[in-house]
Amino acid sequence: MAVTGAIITLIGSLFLFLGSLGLVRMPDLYNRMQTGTKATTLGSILFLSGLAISQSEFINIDKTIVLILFIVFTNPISSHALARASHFIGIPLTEKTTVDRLAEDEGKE
Amino acid sequence: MINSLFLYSIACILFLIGLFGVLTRKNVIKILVSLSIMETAVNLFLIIVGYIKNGKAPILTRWDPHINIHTLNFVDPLPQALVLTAIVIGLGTTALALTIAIKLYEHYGTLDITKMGDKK
Amino acid sequence: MYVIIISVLGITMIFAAFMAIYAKKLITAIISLGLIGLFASIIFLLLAAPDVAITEAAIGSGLSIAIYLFALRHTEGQEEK
Amino acid sequence: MKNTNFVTGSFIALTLVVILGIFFFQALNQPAHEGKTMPVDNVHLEDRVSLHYVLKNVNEASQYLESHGKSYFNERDEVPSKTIEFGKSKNLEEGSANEVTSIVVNYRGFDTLGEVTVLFISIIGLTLLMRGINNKKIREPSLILKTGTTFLSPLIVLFGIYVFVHGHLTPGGGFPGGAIIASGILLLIIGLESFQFNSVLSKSIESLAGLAFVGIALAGLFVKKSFLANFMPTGTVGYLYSAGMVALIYIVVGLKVGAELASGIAKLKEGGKND
Repeated sequence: MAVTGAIITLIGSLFLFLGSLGLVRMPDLYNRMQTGTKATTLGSILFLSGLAISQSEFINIDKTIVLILFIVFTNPISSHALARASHFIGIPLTEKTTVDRLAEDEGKE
Repeated sequence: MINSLFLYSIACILFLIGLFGVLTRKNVIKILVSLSIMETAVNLFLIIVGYIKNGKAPILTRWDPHINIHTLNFVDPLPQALVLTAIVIGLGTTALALTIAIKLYEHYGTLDITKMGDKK
Repeated sequence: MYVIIISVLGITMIFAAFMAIYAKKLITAIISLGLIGLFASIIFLLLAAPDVAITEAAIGSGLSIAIYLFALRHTEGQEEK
Repeated sequence: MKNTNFVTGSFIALTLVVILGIFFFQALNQPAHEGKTMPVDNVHLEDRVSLHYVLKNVNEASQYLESHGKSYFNERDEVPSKTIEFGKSKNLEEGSANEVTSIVVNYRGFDTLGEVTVLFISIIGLTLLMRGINNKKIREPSLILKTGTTFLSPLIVLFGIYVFVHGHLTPGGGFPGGAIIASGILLLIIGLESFQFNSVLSKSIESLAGLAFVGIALAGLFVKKSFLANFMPTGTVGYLYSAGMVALIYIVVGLKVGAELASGIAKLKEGGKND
């Protein structure tokens, strides 16, 4: 039980490390935000569930499930709002970008 | 293990930075930001005063059913109770001060305190 | 372990305070203030004060920043010169 | 000319701040009165409030000290002790497992009444001063944000209610719960364009909660001959129905703080309408 939890926690921390690596490596704000959200969401979920498995006598499983659900719902919405706001105040995209749907939508209206 | 002088130093340096900001900045909102920094520093100082080495949070829990009071190591709850209310009051007073700043902007057309006396 | 975490957080708080005072844009100063509040709440948690940590996390990094931003919107984002 | 003024002013301010800092660090390094040093490493455990609290006989301990002519206990073994057990001890002076709650609401309940009043007055001043300032439009939020807001903000408000209902058992209480409720309503205000903040409802919740606080305090005056006295049975430590009046007052404080902060934020965002 403890070993399983430790392995899951280790995989979660690997995801968190990859997310923080992406913050340094990615070319512009939108790509950085994407790594910082996707990898971090998965990493936090694995981290929490690993903790709940290995420390099962101290940590309530129900509360962990509620926490995971809350992270799954809030994290993408907040990063979406941030990315949209930063697009509207004119933060530039990287030069490799080929398509920009949000600008097309705004142009139509 | 925590060096206490270091903990106190963080709070004191934050307080001094906030004081310097209040004395030198000209924008009203900058002055309010500096005041908020001072407020956080004072709260931090009060919490550090109540802390003891390897202390636990002052809440009785079900995982120590036989509390041996001679080994129990709670931190002091009194500063925590004071700070708990001080933070909420701080938000209320900050909101009031920001409203006064908005009113000043409506009246003078600027947020710079050195230019406020020029117009009437 | 706590020593390392608290020292990193404290030094970051001091740098953020300098940034809040010397920033050219007001919005940078306000976001630095939010950083100070968030890190202060983590330090409160490590100093065994969970009640204060919850309050500071909700107010110092959430509501306080919101009221500053609303006030900034009413004053049309006057920059410091 | 102006630039030199500014440089001189900041130089004077820097000198003042440095002198004050030297005083601070000198005060931190020197031992305080009675040989008690200030820092964390060397604390007299007997001086702490929590020791008296854990023994659950704050009044008896002070009477014991007075009868023996002392100011504080020299040895921990001298303290007249009553061992308490979570979930078993009954009819203590206080029934709440969270010490901070019992200090905020019971031992220093009068302070809390005053602080709630300060918050009330500052929000009244905000409402008065915001009169005549117009609302400014923000960009319409996207569909994802609207859907997420309608789904998430009731959950946040529910969590705030959980925090202040369980204030005497777990970390939290009326003040953090009220702040969490206000942040849930903040999410509604900025995430849903069609949301209209109901100021009449918030005012009535706030006033009724304030009246209930004073009413509970007056009930203590009539039953136990003391303002804000705990007049209800305290029950067993660690159960939801325990701590008597403490839980009731924290629920009232949570509602009041939540309504006040939410109305202040809504006023700051929307500006005062001429009502």
